[in-house]
Amino acid sequence: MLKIDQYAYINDLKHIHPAEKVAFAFVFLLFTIITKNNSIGCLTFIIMSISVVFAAKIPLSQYIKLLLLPSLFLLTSMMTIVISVTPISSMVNPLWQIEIGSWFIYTSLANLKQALDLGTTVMASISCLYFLILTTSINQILWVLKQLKLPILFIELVGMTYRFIFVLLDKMHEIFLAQSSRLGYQNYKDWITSVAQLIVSLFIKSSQSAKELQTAIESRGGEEGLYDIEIGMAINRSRCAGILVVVVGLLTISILTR
Amino acid sequence: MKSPLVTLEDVSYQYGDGTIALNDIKLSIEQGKKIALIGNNGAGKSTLFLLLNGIIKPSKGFITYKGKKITYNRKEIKQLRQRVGIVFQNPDSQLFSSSVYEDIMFGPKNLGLPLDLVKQKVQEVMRLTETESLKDKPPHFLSIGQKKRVSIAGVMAMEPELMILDEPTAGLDPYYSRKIMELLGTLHSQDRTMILSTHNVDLAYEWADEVIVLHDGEILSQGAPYNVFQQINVLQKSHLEKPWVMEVYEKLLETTGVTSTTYPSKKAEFFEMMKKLLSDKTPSN
Amino acid sequence: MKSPLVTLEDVSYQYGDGTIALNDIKLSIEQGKKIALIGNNGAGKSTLFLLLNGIIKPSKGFITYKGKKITYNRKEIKQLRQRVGIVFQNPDSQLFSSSVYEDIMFGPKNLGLPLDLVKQKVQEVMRLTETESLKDKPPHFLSIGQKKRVSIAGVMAMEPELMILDEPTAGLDPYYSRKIMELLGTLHSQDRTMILSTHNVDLAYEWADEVIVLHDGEILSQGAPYNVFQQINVLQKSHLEKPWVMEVYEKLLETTGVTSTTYPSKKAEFFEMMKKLLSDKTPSN
Amino acid sequence: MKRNYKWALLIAVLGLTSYFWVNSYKSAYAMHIMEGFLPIGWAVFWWALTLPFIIFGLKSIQKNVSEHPELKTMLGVSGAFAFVLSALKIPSVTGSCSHPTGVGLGAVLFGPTAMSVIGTIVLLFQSLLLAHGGLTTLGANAFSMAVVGPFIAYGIYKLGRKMKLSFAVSVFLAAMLGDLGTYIVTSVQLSLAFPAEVGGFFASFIKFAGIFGITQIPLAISEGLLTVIVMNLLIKY
Repeated sequence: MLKIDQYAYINDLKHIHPAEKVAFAFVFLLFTIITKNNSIGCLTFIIMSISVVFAAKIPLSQYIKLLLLPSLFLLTSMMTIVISVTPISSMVNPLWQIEIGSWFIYTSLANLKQALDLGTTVMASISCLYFLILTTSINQILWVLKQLKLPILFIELVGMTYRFIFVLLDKMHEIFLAQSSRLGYQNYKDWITSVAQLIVSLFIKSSQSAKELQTAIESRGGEEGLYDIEIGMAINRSRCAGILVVVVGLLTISILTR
Repeated sequence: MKSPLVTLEDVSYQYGDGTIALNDIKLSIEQGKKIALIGNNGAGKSTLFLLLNGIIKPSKGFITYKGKKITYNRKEIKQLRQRVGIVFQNPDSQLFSSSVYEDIMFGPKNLGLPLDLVKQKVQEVMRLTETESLKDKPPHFLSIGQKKRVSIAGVMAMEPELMILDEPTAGLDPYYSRKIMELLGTLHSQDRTMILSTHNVDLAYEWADEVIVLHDGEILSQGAPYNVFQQINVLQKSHLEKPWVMEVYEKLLETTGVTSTTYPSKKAEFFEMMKKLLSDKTPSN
Repeated sequence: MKSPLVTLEDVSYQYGDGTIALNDIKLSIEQGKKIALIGNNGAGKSTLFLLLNGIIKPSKGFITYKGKKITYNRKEIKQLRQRVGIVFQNPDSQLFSSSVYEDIMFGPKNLGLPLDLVKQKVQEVMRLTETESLKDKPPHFLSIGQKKRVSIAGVMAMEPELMILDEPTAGLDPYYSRKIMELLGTLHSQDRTMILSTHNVDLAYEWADEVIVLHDGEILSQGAPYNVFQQINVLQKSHLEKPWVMEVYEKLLETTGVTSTTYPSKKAEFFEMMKKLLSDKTPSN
Repeated sequence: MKRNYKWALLIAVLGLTSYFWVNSYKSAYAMHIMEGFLPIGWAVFWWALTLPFIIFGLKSIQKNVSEHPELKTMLGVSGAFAFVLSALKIPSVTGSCSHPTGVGLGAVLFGPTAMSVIGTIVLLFQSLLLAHGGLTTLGANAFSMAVVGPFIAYGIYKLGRKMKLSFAVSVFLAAMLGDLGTYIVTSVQLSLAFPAEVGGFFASFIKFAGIFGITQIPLAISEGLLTVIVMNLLIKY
């Protein structure tokens, strides 16, 4: 139902220990964000993309679709940074400018560089995020959260939320079909009343689900340890060594290209 | 020969994730029939229903309604959804308004009819479905049998020519099941074709004029109930059992050594035939 | 006489809003039986199940388990919930973990057993319920039949002495229904009592040693299937039908003029009896 | 009252029309700051600002849970509900999509402290399952959407009721201003991270707020309206 969730369970790296995947993604991510170094950014993007497409075997078309997802936000923001407005009296050193009344609309070299750096950093960072979410199932992420010693209550809420996302998505789809087949959503006015009805109906069903879930949990004798997760796999030493090599490599590059 | 109400011409449907739900379906539905659609979970029943109602479009092939090919422009879609009504299986998702009255009104109101006419139609279907007393109740307070009746009323109020019911007796106890089937009996007419999906072969056998067996996105068999249920290979392939009336009747013929090609279509008829058969065999008694 | 596993002594249960769900119930459940609980929607089945499992306490009367009155202290409640397992009707609210394996493990882990033993038990029920291949999947990847099997596995893993199944075949097609009933056959034993609620009188008749009819919070009848289903007034009051095997058999006796007090308990047995009956009557053939 | 409602509907239809016209492709998510967008210093800063709210929220939930164990499942399911609402992609007539965010609804129903926890979980799943937003930027996003938005919405709702505004108006203002608050905080976060060469933070804020306002203001109005209809229906139950 949710594509990313499906890939997380069926990709070719699903049996790699989550700690390794998280470490791999975060090492690159942190280096990218902290150094804001373009060569590290490009290297990160290439390595992550290769890992996603060739190691995890996520279809290239899907990966490209995902990469385009934040483009609207990114382009809007980059444009906002690139284009500046200032009173004509100010001292700027523009690459390009037009005058409107007593205002300058201009682009400066510094702005342009800032925007391009930002673009590189963002693309590199989201490739790390995509590697993580496309190869690591929520089950494994819950395990990681547990190892990070986050409060049990938080983990339990995360786990229940995850499970019921799918139950409610199913229900939402059913309600949506029923409404459409009786000619809902045909024009603006219908649209907004139909959406409101759908939300309310879903809300009522959610509270029913919550009650049923509570009974089911109690009948199996417990409220604690709802999400104690067993990871049936061991950490691979050579891959950990590989991640260490990456750290050293990235450190070297960031010092050399400073 | 009557011209069919709906035809599917080599229709396939493939979901976004690549699953083929229906594969090259050829189907013709005649007006005024009572049709039982039988198929396992995942056979493609829901997909077929959504296609008939215009919620989804075929990936391949086309559908005609009263001889006209559907082209899926806005007006046609609206018309199709009015003419083909679906009562979904789960009444909890079918009922989404805050009161029974508003829920029944949802469809006709969306047709853009004058409010007076809408109210009149709602009144009428409430009478037919015996839901008047529930008028102001919120749907989630109703019993499951009542919910089913209200769902049927909501679709009836749009006066569809083809009415589709997805497992109308699922989750109902025998008493309410019978009530619903009686209701469907009164709602059926020469101008109103009905398709009902069910897992219950006994129900299909007794109720339907025609049975369609859907399996893995393909139509295995279509025809009169006693014909379809005689095809052992079809039953085996789709994991179905023979309706007990047929099975017992066949055993009875086998035991008594009588041959006959007519089948009883109802339980009562079967008992009649059994009586006659046995008294013929044992005239002394 | 064997001492009963559970008894309900004049138990009533009233909900917060004043609805009386159960009214002065006297019930005794013997060990090792296969019991079918039949009753309309709203007859009080769910309330009865929650009482047996200790989720709710009787408003009046008391319950005994193996002859001991339940006093609802923490330890007893925990013990009761281990000994009485409920498989709920809707598997979507029964399964809450992020993988099948963890879901099955939830119950036994709550018993406070050593982890090794828990794992061993989980392995065993996964083998029994054929859910090994689903181990790492999250519940939303499963089909409805698989979800049912996992729900059953999760309860089985706690090794309950009394296992309650709320409409285990609801929503399943005949193929999966049969699979689930076969599974229940393997899970039943002298040490494991089973109660199953159903609307399907034919299923109840074939499967159960004992049938309980619940209606409007009261027990109308309890006994061997062929006894219960002979009580016309009970069937009428609770809107039930006779299982067809019984009905046809009775008609057959009536038509042939034979009297007999033994009933066939399975379809195959019925056909045997029919054959014998008819060949006795028509020796010439 | 009847007249007011008609006016509100007219404004809403106009708002929706312009919103769909301007923005035919994903916009509600435009306010999720994506992974890698914020410099590490700011990412940490916003995390530090958000964490106390989450911890406080968890503590208050924990306290209530020990008294009412069923609250936990209720909140868990509510998280899923909020996520599903935010993922609600219903093709409208123009073929574009809208995503109600449900911040206002949640705040009015569950109160702002619980919402800061639920909201953060919803944002976590939006980045994990939908690739909207990010993990390092989760702190900043949670601050604007799970902390400021709900607190404003809740505050306005309470204030509106105290000032004897009608229920519908209070809910509308709460949901709309909650959304606007979120959008302004996000603009602040962006302009703090990327101040303009000339004019610094303030000039940058005008730019960001201006450009995102085109999509966010109509959206806030439509969300306000939707929340009113939803709350009105809910009261009927």
